[in-house]
Amino acid sequence: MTTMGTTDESLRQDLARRGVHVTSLESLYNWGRAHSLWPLQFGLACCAIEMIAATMARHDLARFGAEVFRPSPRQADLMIVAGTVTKKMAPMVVRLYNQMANPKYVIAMGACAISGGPFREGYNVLRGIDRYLPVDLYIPGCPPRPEALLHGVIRLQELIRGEKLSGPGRSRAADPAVPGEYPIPNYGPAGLRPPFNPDLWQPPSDPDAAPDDGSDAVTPRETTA
Amino acid sequence: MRKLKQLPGVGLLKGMLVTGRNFFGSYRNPRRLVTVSYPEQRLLLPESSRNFPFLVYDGNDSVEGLRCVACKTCERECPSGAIRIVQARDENGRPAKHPERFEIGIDACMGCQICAEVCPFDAIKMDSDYEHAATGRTRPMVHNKLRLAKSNTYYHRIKPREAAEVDARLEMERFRKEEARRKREEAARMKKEAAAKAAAAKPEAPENS
Amino acid sequence: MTDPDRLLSLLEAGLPGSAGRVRRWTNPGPSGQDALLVDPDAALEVALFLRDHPELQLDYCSNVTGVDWLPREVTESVTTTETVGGETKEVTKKVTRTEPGYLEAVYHLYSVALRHGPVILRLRAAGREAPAPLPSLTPVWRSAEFQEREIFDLYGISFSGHPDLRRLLLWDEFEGHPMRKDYVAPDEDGLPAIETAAAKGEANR
Amino acid sequence: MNLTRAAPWPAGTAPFADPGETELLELSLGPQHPSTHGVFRMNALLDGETVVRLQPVFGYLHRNHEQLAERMSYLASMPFTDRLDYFCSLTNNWAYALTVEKLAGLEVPERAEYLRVILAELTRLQNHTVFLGFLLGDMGAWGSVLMYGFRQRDAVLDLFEALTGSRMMCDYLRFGGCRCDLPPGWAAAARLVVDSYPGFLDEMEQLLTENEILRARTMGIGGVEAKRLVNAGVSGPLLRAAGLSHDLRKVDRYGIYDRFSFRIPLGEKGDVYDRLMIRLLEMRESLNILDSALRDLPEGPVINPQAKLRNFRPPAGEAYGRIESPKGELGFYLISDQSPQPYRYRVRPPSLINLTLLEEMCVGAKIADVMVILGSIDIVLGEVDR
Repeated sequence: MTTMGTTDESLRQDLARRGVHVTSLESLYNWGRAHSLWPLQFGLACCAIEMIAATMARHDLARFGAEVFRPSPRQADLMIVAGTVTKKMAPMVVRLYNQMANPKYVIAMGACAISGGPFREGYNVLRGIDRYLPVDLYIPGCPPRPEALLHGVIRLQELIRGEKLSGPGRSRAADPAVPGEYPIPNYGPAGLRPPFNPDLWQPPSDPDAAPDDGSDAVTPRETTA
Repeated sequence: MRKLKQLPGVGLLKGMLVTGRNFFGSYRNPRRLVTVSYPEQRLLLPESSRNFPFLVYDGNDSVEGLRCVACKTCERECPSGAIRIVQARDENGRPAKHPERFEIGIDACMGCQICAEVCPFDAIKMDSDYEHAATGRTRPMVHNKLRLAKSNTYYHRIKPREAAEVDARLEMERFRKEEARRKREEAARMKKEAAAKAAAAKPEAPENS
Repeated sequence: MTDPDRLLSLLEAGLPGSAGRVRRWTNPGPSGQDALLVDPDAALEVALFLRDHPELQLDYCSNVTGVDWLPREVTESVTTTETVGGETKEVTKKVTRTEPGYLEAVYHLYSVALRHGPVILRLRAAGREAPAPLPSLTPVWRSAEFQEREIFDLYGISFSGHPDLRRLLLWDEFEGHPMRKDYVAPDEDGLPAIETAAAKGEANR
Repeated sequence: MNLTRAAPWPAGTAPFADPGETELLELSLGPQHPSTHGVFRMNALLDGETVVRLQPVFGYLHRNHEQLAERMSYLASMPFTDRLDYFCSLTNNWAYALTVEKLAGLEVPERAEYLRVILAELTRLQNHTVFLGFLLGDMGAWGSVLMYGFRQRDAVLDLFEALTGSRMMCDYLRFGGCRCDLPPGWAAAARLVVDSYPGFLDEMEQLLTENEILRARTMGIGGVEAKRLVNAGVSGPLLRAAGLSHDLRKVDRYGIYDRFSFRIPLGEKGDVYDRLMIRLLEMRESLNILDSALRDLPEGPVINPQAKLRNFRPPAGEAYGRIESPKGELGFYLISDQSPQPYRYRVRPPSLINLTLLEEMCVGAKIADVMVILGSIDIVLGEVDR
């Protein structure tokens, strides 16, 4: 089994067609994890309602094995930060993350969780949960449709299936150098102290710079002439 | 309603009946069979459905054909401050009527469609595409000009009724403008002719005197 | 029934001496919602009177809110008589003076029993300095309890007689009153990260 | 042998200390708790399981809505009102539009008034529908009722999306009317939804009203007499459950509500059971209103042609407007100084003020009932903290 990582892909597919399924321990493990994501039952604002809608009959998150919403962080392995994280709430969110067992994943759902969204100019709104927590997936939208959350969960499952458990580039949970807990910010006289976790996030050096200088490489100019 | 005149437990049974009807009904009754298996099946979104804005371009070139003239109305009116426009300048340094940079941060956009509502040129419209989940925050969450530009054909495909209205309106405007230009030219020509006639009738022009 | 003039005459009849302490405030806009400007010392008395008067029965305090009025420059023309060289004439001058700012609490009252309203009370604090005191109307209308706490939190009006005056929305360590017009939230991104729990080597849980 | 009462412990062998010597227990519920409906927190002081004191703690979703609104144009605040009570964006829109129209003296065309009534009543329907689900979830029936509610709610949200473009954040009303006219076929689709609702309500009533467990959990819990509710500013279904006929649709007759005939359901005791029933009955009345509004919907423009979209500057002055939102009395207070931004923008949140008497409702009840009482108040944190 340990050599399966080096088995070439075409041979594996060929065998699968003949009814012989060969897999590595790693991908079997990841396959199991990806299809039994237990999210933390934890909603902050508007996006939480769309998150609930995604678990309901029409969209049925259970089809992806992610319907077991656990009220206790100890039993959860996916935190969907759904809604505005205020400065008053942020320490609790970090504490909940710390209490979750490894391996754990964070989805920032909605504009507010990603960047503070439309409320980011305010005195009590955290400009993105990625200042304190390592976010695995961002789902923009205000709020994202339930399908967008499903799309995000599918993306996350792909990410988990592609994770390595050993060697360089291994997943965060398997890397002993990566902490499983992050410091909890404190209430200060005008906001949180520290305002961000410098290990996870740094303020952009030039906020006015074009965020996307190599943009042409991403989307080519369309000409059909 | 507050006093029950029945055996205890009957109310519970009635409730169970409802649950049972829902349970078994969800196998055959189309009213209770509502699940849409998302990646394979998709809900048919109504035409007005909106998520994030995009820029419309006419013709074949996604840069030259942009309807946007960089008037910055949407940038000023955007409630979440998600739009950033830098106006282009021509070779003489004068402001040109197209955007040099047009960026919409979809990490802050709340899809309220006010930009589309206030745009005087029908250049910015709302897309209904919602699959934007990404692992990064800076690059995938800021849509630049090239990513925002979508053809009028695309607009017609997602919103046929609205796009047809917009096209008719733009055509009308173009026609009116053309008409006005023609009239102006006509008037100028008439004036010129009248002046020429007057000059012919009065050969002793002032410069001679 | 809620015409301010009628209210004023009822007040004068029921509470002698209130004429000088309750004045009419005219709304310049088209909504026609005029208010009563109540002297803070008389506020509790007036509120009780309005609530219990059988003809008014303003038993429902719908909305309580604070307003921050910044100091503003007022330019007005003043006409004075001056004597210049034995000749008396009228001189009109433009005078600019600074009106001091103040904090205001606004109460919107309705009557559920008689179905009329709104009657609007405005209470003005003396200035904008930190403990801007005003009497609390929570003993009269319990609905003011959270709303006065919110005003205390966001505007810094301290309501005397409030049963539980604490910050409502922000945490206790917060300094300043962010709904004031001159509040500027410090830009935190430029700050160096100091006093992190990580720096002290403890991850509290 | 009497099974319901255990025989007393023999003297000197009681395993627990004397009940008189129990210690009071402080318990913090929330801000992360499955039944606090968001990030709400309560600090409870318990004597055994009985609540002695209970203090709500707010602010975990304080998003500076009012401050942001004072820094942006009147129009730009409209999408932010969607996010106050995120179940009822259209009634929030209406309350705000109504106040600005008072402030600026704008008239609304008749068709727009009808559309507003239709949308507000649909909003009330879907709000009360999910309310049932969440309240039952608080009682432990997590799942089925909520799922039935969301299934029915999706039908209404599809209507909202077809008209306004978004399921939850509609941003549809404009000062002086509505943003756009109905798309083709919308009225027929709405008629279908309205016609399917009584069947759903029948089912819900069969499921809930006679259920013995539900009755045991809800009857006689959380009741406060109407007079004190009025003094505490409580409004909406809570007030009507206590037997007081106070509905702004009848009291203020804003919009065109005087054209519709509907009844106001009233409760007897104001306990959780009454609050639940009031919502069920209110949905029936909303259906009546919808029925006649869809029938009488006139033709015409949907927005006042004098209304300006950009550079909107109302004359100096102030206005307070309120409507009967599904949660209670939703008010807006605006002061204009003729600039494009409001000088003061205030939301009178029914969810926050309805919580004023939460402690009185809960003291003496068991800790498990606190969640039920809180659920029956029907709060949304976006509106409580703003």
